[in-house]
Amino acid sequence: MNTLIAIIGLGVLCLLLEIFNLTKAIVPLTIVGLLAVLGLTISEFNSTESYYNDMIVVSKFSTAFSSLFIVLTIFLVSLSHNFYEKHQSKISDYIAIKIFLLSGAVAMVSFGNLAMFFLGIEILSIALYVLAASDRLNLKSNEAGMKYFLMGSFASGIILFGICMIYGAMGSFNVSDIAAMSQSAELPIWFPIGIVLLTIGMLFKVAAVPFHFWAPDVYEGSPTITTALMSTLVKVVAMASLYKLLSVMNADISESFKIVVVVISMASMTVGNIMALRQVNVKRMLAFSGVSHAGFMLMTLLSLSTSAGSLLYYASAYALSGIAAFSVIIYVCKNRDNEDIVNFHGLGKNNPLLAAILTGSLLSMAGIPIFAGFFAKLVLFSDTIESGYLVLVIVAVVNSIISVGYYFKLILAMYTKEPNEERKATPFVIYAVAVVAIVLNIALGLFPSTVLDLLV
Amino acid sequence: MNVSLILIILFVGALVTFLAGDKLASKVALFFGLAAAGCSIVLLNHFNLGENISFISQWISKPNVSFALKADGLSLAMVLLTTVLTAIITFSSFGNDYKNAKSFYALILFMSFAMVGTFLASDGLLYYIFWELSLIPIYFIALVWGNGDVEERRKAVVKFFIYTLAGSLFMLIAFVYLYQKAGSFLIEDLYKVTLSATEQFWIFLAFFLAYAIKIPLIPFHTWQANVYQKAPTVGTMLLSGIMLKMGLYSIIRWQLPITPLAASEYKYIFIAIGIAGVIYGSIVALRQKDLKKLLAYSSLAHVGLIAAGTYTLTLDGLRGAVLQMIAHGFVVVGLFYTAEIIYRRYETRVIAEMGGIRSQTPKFTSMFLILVMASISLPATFNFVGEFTVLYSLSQVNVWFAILGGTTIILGAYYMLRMFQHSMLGETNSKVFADVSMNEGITLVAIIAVLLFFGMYPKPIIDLITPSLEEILNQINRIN
Amino acid sequence: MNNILNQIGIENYIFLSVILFCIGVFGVLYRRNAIIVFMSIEIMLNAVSLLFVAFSTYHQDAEGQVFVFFSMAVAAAEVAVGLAILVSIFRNVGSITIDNLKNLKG
Amino acid sequence: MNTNLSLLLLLAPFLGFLINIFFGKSLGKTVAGIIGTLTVAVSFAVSLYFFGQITASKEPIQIQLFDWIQISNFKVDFGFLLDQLSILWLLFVTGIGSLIHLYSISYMHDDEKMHTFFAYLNLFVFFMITLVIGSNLLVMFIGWEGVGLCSYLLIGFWYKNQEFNDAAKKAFIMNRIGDLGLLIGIFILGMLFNTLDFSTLKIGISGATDLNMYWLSAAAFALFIGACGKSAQIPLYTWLPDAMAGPTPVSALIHAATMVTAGIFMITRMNFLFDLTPDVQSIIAVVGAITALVAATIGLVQNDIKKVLAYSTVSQLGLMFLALGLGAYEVAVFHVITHAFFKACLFLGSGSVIHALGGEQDMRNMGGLKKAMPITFGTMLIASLAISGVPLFSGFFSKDEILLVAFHSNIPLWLIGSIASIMTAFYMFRLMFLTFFKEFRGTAEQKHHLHESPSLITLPLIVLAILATVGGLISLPGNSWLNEYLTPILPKLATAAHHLGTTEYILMAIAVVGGLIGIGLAYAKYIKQDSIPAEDAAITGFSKVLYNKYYVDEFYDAIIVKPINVLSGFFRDTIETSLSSLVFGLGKVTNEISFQGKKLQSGSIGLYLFAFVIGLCAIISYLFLAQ
Repeated sequence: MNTLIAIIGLGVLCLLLEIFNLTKAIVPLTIVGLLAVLGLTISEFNSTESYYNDMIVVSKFSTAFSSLFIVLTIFLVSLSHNFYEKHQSKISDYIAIKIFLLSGAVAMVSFGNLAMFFLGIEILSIALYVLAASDRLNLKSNEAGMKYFLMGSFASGIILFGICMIYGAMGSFNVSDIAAMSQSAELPIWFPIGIVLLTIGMLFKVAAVPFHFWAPDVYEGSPTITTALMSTLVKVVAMASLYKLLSVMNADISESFKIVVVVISMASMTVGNIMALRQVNVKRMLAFSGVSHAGFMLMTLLSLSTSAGSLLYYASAYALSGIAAFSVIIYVCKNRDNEDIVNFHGLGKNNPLLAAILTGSLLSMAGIPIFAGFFAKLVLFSDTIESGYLVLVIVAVVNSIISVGYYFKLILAMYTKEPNEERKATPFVIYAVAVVAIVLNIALGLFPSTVLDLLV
Repeated sequence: MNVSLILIILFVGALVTFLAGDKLASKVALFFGLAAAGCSIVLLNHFNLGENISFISQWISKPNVSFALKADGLSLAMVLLTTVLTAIITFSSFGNDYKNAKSFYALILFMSFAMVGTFLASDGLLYYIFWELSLIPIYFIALVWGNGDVEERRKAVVKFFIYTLAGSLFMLIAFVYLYQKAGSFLIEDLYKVTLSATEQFWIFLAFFLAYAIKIPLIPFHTWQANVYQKAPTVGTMLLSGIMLKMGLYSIIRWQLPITPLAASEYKYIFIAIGIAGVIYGSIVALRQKDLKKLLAYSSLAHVGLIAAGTYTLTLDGLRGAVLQMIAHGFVVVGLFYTAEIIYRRYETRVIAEMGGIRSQTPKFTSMFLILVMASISLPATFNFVGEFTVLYSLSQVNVWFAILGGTTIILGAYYMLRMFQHSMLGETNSKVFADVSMNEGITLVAIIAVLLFFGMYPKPIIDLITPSLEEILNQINRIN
Repeated sequence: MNNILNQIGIENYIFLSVILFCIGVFGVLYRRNAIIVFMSIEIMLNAVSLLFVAFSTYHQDAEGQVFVFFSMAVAAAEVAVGLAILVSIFRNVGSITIDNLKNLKG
Repeated sequence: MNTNLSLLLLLAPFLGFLINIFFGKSLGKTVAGIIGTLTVAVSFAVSLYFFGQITASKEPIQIQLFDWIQISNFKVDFGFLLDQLSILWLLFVTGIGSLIHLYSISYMHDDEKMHTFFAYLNLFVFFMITLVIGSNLLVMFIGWEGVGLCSYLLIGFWYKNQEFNDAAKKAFIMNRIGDLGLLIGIFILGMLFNTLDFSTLKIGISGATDLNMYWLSAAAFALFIGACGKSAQIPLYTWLPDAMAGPTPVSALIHAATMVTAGIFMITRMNFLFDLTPDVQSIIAVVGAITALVAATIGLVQNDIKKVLAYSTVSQLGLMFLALGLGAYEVAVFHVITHAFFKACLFLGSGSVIHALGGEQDMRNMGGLKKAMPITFGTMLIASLAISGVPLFSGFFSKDEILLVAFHSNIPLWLIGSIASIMTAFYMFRLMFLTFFKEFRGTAEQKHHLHESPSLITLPLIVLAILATVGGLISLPGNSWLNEYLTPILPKLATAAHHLGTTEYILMAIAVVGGLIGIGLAYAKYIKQDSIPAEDAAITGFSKVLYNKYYVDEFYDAIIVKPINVLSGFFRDTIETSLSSLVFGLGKVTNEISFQGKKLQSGSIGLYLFAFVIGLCAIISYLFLAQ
């Protein structure tokens, strides 16, 4: 709870700072503030309480994920300083919106009541619509915003309908009550329908096939920093809250529903990877790779009771490598009208460090050992085989082979192609973010237990 | 004092080399390579004195993975091979200067680190991790420092990477499946797992895919020749000298003991595959125009024979296979180095463009000839010891296997001598061929010395590996 | 009130709102004018609101009606943002048919 | 004591090899030659010592040095076995070896790589000694392959000529085919008796009660294939004539006197095995006889002086195999020795001729050398008489014994043998007449240089000629020293009564007459009508077939070499590419799918929402309507 309040306070502070035109100070202050919040959150880790008659329920799960979100936000905020150089005047808005988005995210994982969940997801989405379209004069950005807005609100409608059905069935928004009642003998058909609609709405947010079509377009159109935000923070948030929804309302998922999940996850992996193969725009490519990763993360829904740790681990691994990758992309594609692979030619010569970092993050996404991505996949496979879906695992493996294809396309471009022109020196921030992110990733790879055992 | 020391030395070596800068890199790398080799010899000594030099500590609680390095004779033999060859290979590269040398040599050491890890790891997942790690450095070595047209190279190398990764990922599934059964990745526990025949069959197959691609056995060898040709010679040496031994070693260490039923059930098929590789590789080698490609196919033939030896599931087969692995490791490195030496002078790998070198450089020619003779396993060379033992074991399974596998004696002589004749003999070449330099001489002599010494006195190695092989054999023969 | 509901039966409310919802969905699917699409989305949301109210009466529980206020507020905010985006698009393109938005594809 | 001596015996030539290979150039040609010769002479001396020892105490000397190869149920150790047989072989290997070294000092003096030559020769002697004194099949195999290597090196000694290199390669590969057979034999023996040690094998085989005859014969046959390779028997004989590409001393040492007899040595070593497998023995006998005949016929028409000798060697080896096949090992050994003497002498003589004519080898361009080089002529004449089986010369006794044995066991074989020996007499004297009689047919320039070779060359000739004359004494009919000497090796000799009856005398007479007929024919053809062999083009009819060696090389080329190369090309160009394109194909397919998929991502919101709704309906209906 305190986390949520502190974050919102921070957001307001950002807006105030502009009034006292201290725009210079905004980014540093925010970062400091976020660090403080992070500390606060971690300090609360073991205290499980609920506030405002169960509107908010702080649990290990929520705190763990909230801390992850905060960390990601810190990275993104620090990147935005460099990214918004041109529009220093509006920087406070950008930052503030991000902070509010974070608050929404936190709400989504620590809700104790569907109303809170709904508010959270709406805060997140609306903030995201704004950020997606934030590059006003750029048609691409507008289009991205529009598409995301239309489909997003459509999905919100579905979610709302789902909530409504659940309410109809249970007569309450309080998840614990719902959980309690869901055990009872004969439930009205509306309840499962509600669950399904809710799930579908969230599947849209995590961009799982066939609800993924928005992702590539929006990722490509939005300003790179927003894309980074979507592909790391938002995806993780959506996945976490979907997991929480299903687990906390212990809607004991029927076998047929599991089949649906299996199919969707297979479809997401396969479609995502295959579509990514022929992309020339890196952001688009990462969008599709994000789709496939969503497919991977969906595997956790098959072993709801046990796989919270795995999900957290996978999410952090994926998000961290994403941050590292996107910081490099931001550097490379600065002052470029597109993000095509061409821009990455010869990065290995021009800027070995960043090239190495990008390589590392891609390897992590591909699931090569010692990077966290490998263990993330490993534990997922382990859980899934344990719950008896060997076929799904085999499909997943085949997919990770395909994925190597396009990840390495980028690596090859960096190391074997000739650079098209020299680049100027990079700002310190990007180096810092990229290095820290990849180091964290490798650290996770070396000591997986630290995260894996967090939620047991 | 335990085996993790070698890993530490190599890893630190890689870092230091990278930091040392392009000027010093090669020397630093050589230093650490030698240090690792020395360290492994010392450890070998400790081991022979009966000390326990293994190392184990819990790493990940869930899934239950531990950082376990078990050093028995077999592992130590392979580690020794790796470290010594790494030193030799590093030294051999002194002649030519690479751009961005620091990364290059760092990668070499890192690869050696990963391979040593593979040979030592006694925890399934750790083993798998090292196995995968070894793939990355060679990928970059071949990609960045390779030769030939960039597009061609890219195709070859990416194919190699994806292909091998594909294979090993199925091995990963097998391991995870076993983990579900055993509750741990430790090899002892994996040995204990009792599996139904069908389970064994599929696990066996998953392993086989990984190893068949790595070794490579036909028909999974298509990546080999191109990569060997495109990679820089150092990379080729690492690949052919050490890396493909990882696959063969793994057959002995992991595949056979874990799935003994399947192994004994289908051994004839896999022996046949190996021997088919012998014949196929030899025949393809006959008409190769490119020296490195010819050597690649010859090594395809040899490893085919070794694999056949391992699948006989007899002590002779395993022992011969290990001996032949070591011997082949040295000889193939030597041969690729000769190719490199010629390339340094004539800038060609096409055999037809060589010839008439002998009269210009008798020393080099003699050393080349010795290597050729070793590779066609003339008695009194190390390769003969291995090849004889393997063929003997095959003959015990079925004489026809020995006869078919023995064709390598004839065909091998055919293509190697033809290659030697057209590359070295004939009318004196118009282009001058500077005689071998100091470094080159030392490298070749070192390799030849090893081959000849162990050819006449293989006892030390035999005594080293035999006990561990017998242990493994007991595992294979256990009834479950 | 109560007995009215009993007379009509909750199912009918559900059917009604489902129909309304579907109308909205079809509107979103088939209309190309952004404004109308917005309105269709609003219809969807309102259909849900209706159902909320019905259920809250059915359960004799105010929460549902409270939730409706939430959803209305949220909808309003959403539409505000949506219109803002639409305006900037109109500035750049000069039309509000969503068929123009096909630059991002492939 | 014995250990050190045996090591000296073995390592002396190896030392010579090392010295010559490393310092030969700086030492200078003569020194290199002397070192080479001395080291072999040392071995000869040591062999003499051992000879004395063995004749005194009939005990074979066993020496174990160290464990070599470990097989699961037995180990192969590196050791020597010095018994009557091996010492006998040592004597003439090192003896003739040192003579030929001596000869080479002068013969090779104009070659700038003389030191290498001597290094190789020493290496050969080293390996040959290993082959002979190895205490088990594998140590013997070291020497076996080692001499193959040396023969490869020496045939291709003039490596600038690729044809010579081809010949060398051919020799090596054909030997390798045999070696595979030998290896298989070794495997089977190892499987049957868990040992490769000669003495233990002997006990194992002769002691065993229930022997698996099938495997035993298989082993024997495999070993025989090995022998075929080394000793140039059908079908693996074609390398030997080509091997004449090497310098003449090499032909004399390796391809006449020593290496090619390794096969006979091995079979004699394993006599206890072959005695148990009569079917294999008969195969050996037949193969030997046929080889003898075929080679002799080819020899009839060859014009290259060394080729004639080469084919004569093949045919003589055939006779030896005939004897082996008939179980008369001692006779084979006897003929090996005598043959070593006179054939070495012949080769060296021809070498001296070639030397004198500055490299000319075609007999059509020789003639009338009798006066110019009397010593060469005399020695060669003696050797020819010996090989033609003229009485009182060594060849007479040995060959006669072979025919005798043949007659006793199988008349047709005897007939073939006799015909072969008649032909031998013919082509040998054809050689003599064409080379030494009538007037010189070469260029004036050659005629001007004609001279007797220096003493270093003639001395070995004389020694060998003497040996070729008196060599027969070691095994006179009736009381044979050789047979007694070999009794420990060949136990059944003790019982074999060696009586001389009328039949024997008749047979001798027939043989002698046959020989004389051969000589007479040659005389009539080349002295009386002094016909000169026609130019290659002019040769017609059956003699053309003979002149082209029955086209056997072409035959092998057509049915083995070409197909393999074609296959190789096919694999390389078709299989390889298709395999790799298969792998690439998978990638291509996925790429293509991706390319098609991009079209689906059309960018229209309507479509996206439509997909959304479809998915929604699909899931709902699957979950709720389906049930």
